[in-house]
Amino acid sequence: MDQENNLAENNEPENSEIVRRNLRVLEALLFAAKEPLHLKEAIPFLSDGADLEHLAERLTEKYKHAGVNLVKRGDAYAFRTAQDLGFLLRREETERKPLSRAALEIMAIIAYHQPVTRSEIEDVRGVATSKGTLDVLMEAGWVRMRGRRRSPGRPVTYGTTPEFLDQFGLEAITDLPGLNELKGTGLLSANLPPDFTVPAPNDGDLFDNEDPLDADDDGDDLLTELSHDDLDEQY
Amino acid sequence: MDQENNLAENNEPENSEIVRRNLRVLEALLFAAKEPLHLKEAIPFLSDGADLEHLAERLTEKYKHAGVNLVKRGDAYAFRTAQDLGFLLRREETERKPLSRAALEIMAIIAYHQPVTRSEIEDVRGVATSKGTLDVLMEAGWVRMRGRRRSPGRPVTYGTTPEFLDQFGLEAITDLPGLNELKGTGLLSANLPPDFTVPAPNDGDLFDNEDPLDADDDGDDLLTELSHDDLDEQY
Amino acid sequence: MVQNADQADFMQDVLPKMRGEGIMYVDVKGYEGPLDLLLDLARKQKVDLANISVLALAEQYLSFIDTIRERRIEVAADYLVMAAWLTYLKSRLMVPHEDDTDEPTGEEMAALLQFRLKRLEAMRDCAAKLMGRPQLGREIFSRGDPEAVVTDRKNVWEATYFDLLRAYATQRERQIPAEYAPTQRTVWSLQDAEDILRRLIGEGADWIPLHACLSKYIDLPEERTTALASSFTASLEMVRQGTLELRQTQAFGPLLLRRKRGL
Repeated sequence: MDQENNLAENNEPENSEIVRRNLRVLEALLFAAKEPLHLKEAIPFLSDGADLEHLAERLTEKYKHAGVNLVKRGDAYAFRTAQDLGFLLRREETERKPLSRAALEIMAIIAYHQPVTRSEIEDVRGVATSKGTLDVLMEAGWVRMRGRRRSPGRPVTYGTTPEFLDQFGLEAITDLPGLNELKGTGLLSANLPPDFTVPAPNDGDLFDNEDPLDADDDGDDLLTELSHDDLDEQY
Repeated sequence: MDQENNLAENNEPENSEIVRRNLRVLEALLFAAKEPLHLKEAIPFLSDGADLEHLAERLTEKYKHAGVNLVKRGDAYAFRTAQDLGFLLRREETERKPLSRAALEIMAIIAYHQPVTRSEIEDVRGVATSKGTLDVLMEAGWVRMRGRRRSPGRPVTYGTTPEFLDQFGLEAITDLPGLNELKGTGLLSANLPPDFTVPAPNDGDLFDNEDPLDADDDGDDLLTELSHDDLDEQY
Repeated sequence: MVQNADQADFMQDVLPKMRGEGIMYVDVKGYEGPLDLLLDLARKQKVDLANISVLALAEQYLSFIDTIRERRIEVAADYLVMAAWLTYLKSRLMVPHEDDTDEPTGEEMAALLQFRLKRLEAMRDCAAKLMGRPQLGREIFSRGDPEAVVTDRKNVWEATYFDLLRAYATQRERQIPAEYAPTQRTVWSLQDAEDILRRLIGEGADWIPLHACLSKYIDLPEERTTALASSFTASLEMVRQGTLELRQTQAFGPLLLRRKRGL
């Protein structure tokens, strides 16, 4: 507290009728305000020459240990639920939803072909992959970004997580059925071209051509600002 | 405070960590909300077997002299700016159109005579009540259809809402201004001579002679297709 | 007619509002029906409603209605009903009460009117008292910036192992380049068939089964259908031309052909 405040206090004892009334008025204004209140907005309601900063300090102190605190937002003040009670204002609702066909397909490709890049997924599927669908799979906890392929554009490589194994009751990723088993169950037809293969999935360590992700790498394309033509020229 | 509360206090000292936390939680919930909060809504966030009424009393006491007070509105509680600061904070209503004289009268009749039918309102005012005026009051959220009277034509009964209490700062409908004097004069009875039992307004449960409204009941007169002559003949 | 000074003032207040061409209704602006008008008249008596002269009030009301009717202003039905009732009340008040009727006495009727006036006035006072209270949003305020409860929606995704494998298999199969080579088929033209048939039956006069004579010309089984169809059609044409005879001894039996005799 600076000298001026001390002076003001000396003139106006801490708990004088006037100071107490100012405190109540400021309290009411802060409570009713639709957005954080600039102290000067309170001036017309307070006694002449009221020490705004001091009043705000006293209120802050008063609510310090309460369920609501007086907090400073920029130059303005507002009452807000105490931080440790923030959970009171959050409710969680879980909704069970079947995975979309696109998401299932992408997840299946990631499972078999991992580590796999987005453009490789697109090669297998023949259609573009929306980032949203990958996000859903990552949100579900079944797919993760493994690293970045050491190739032009350094694309992110995707793979499955231990939760994926859990979800589908697999002991290891290698338990995914191979070509012959898929044929055996009738999921793949018998008449496949001779060069048709099903890869052996691997959800373990990084491959030689993969770099680890930096901690702050959010998986965005590194070269989104360049057109494909630029890429072709560059490499 | 009743014995139970005293017991609860004995088990749980007034300022135990648990009680203090309960107070903060209730304070935060009440403070965050705009609408009055039913204490039972706080139960999931309080310690098991917390004494809701006692907590509300303690909070009421705590804010008694502050710029915001904890007030009771029917079955619910809410923080509101202190009434004595009203003249200072007074804002002319800009959003709400002022009520017409007819609407004001009808609102008062409903408040003091509830449950009341449209024809009883008309009897008091000596003039027909337009549906539009009732609609205005219902739209404002102050008046509601309660049910249907078990009498010829099964007329809709009207009453006030919890928002009515909040709007006019009443703890309960029995706090209506001038109510006790009115009871003494018998002016709350529908007919002369006043009955020996003095009716009192009631905004709560249905009366014995009231049926609940069906979910799809829009309050239309059930016999509108019959002329009044028909009605006279019928009854 | 009794017309005190107050009422004269009152007429001055009200009537100008009602002047106008032709007929208009007196659901007079500012009056909420006959009871409201009566209450206003009663207030002009400047006494407590309990001590009001109901007789005087009835006369004031009736004279008011008469006045406006003289001015060819049509009065709304509500007001006329009240006028009729008040006329009756007046007569009951002035004629001595007979004990043996079930009709209400004039005093009872007057008391009822007083009651209704008092009740209406009371309700108006109540409305005023209510509106005079500190109101939410005017003098009392709720939390201006309520902190909304945020609902975190969490999706639990469902998928089965079978869904997963089927999704993989289906799309892998979808991407197998389908090798489509249209099969080149030998088609016998009708002319070819006719030439062949002519050679077959030659000069012989015996019946020859059609399929038997074709088989030596047909190497590939795929060609059998087209050969049969073309040669059958050709044979019919030759029959029409009168160069060939056809015979089938039973349904689905072998088709026999021979050169037409006498040619």
